[in-house]
Amino acid sequence: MIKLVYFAWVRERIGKSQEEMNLPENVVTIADLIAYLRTLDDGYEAAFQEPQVIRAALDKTHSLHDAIIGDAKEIAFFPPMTGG
Amino acid sequence: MIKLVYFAWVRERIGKSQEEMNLPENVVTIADLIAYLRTLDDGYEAAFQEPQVIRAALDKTHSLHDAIIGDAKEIAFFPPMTGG
Amino acid sequence: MPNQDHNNLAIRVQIQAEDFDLESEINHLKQFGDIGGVASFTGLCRDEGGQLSALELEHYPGMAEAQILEICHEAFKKFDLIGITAIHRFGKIAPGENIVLVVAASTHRQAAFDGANFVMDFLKTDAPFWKKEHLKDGSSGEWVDAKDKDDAAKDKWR
Amino acid sequence: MPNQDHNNLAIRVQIQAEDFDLESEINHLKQFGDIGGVASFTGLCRDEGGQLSALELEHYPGMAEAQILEICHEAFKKFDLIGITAIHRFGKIAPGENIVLVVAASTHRQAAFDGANFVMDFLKTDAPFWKKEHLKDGSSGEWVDAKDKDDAAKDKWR
Repeated sequence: MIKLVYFAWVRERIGKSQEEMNLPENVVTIADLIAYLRTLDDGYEAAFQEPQVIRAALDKTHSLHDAIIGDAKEIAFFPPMTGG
Repeated sequence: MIKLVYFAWVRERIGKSQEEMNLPENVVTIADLIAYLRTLDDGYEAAFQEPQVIRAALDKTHSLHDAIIGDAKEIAFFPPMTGG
Repeated sequence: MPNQDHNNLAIRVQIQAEDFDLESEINHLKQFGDIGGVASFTGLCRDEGGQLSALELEHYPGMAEAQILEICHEAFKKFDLIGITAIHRFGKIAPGENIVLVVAASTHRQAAFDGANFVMDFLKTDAPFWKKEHLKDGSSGEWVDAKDKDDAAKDKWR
Repeated sequence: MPNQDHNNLAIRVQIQAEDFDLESEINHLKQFGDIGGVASFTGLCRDEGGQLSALELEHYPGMAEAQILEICHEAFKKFDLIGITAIHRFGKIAPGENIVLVVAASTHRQAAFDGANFVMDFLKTDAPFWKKEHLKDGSSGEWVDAKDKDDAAKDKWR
């Protein structure tokens, strides 16, 4: 089980701020996970329709889409940041 | 008559903060005035012994030593500034 | 490296809903050394031509603190700093209110300026915060888009 | 060009013996526009290893105000600023006390940083102020020497 957390319009489009999930065996990288999530329903598809703009973090550390999920406990997806 | 004003160690070495003076006719530039003042007494000589480090202002505007005094009402002499 | 294991931190990072007080943050930094200069930056909520009723700031708890702390550590490595404080607010913030504060103290002025400027540049693009606009007509407006110039601003530190 | 002919000045220059209050200076600037960022620099009297009892700041009345005002106008021409305030104290100032304050407000953060940094760089070398050290042993120490690096600091604005 891995924890998925979503922020800003990613959260709004998916319709929840977090969930726990068992990942299929063929999901190895963050890109794999995004592709998998898009198959689940229209909300995920709307959130990830432009995967190149989505930022991801593994256990609260910025990570590229080709990063291997490995034994991370938490994966976050969010749009580019606009703080400050 | 022109007003001369002195600051910081220039003031201390000359021993006064300001004075009024009639300039000799051959004093045309600030450099001429410095050369003239050095002849007056040891205080002026001590203040202006390294004329290249002395800054000058004509009517409260920074001026180079070759500037012509003209009809300026006030000339200031001081060391390089150390505010801020 | 600044001391992070004691109560007296030379790096102070706060993520909070409440406003902050610049004067007391500067005073906090004075305990860490013989400070010659303090540079600060305060980011405020603009009113965008009077249409905006508030910005809503969402953040990623835990990661926001960790990211800003890391940026402050980078600033300490890069510049001759005595102390640095970064405070970022979350929740609803009205036009004219404070959003973010960075204060950097040093013996010398340029390091203080550079420290505050560096932390702001990286905080903008790397700290997990997102702004949503709430409009005066009662509608919930758009999520604020990230700006290319914010990414470009980091180039000056390379 | 900022308005200089009314009571509400977008440029405010003060030469004073009294201390200043950063918070109220920032609030002063908020009246001039839709401010997104405020950068400030506070210069303090260092204690120089505990030997210093005070710095005495001498200035050239009239010229000090005029010079700093001119520097602020230059900053307005160079950067996209909404308002700028510069306050320089004179007289005896003890270690830990404030000497100088520059605050620059803008729509955008880099202009605010640049405005404050620019004014400080030129104020250092062009504004007629001189510092004399008073030592804890009761003696009157040396006049502080001007630093080459202060002249060099201006080069970055060319």
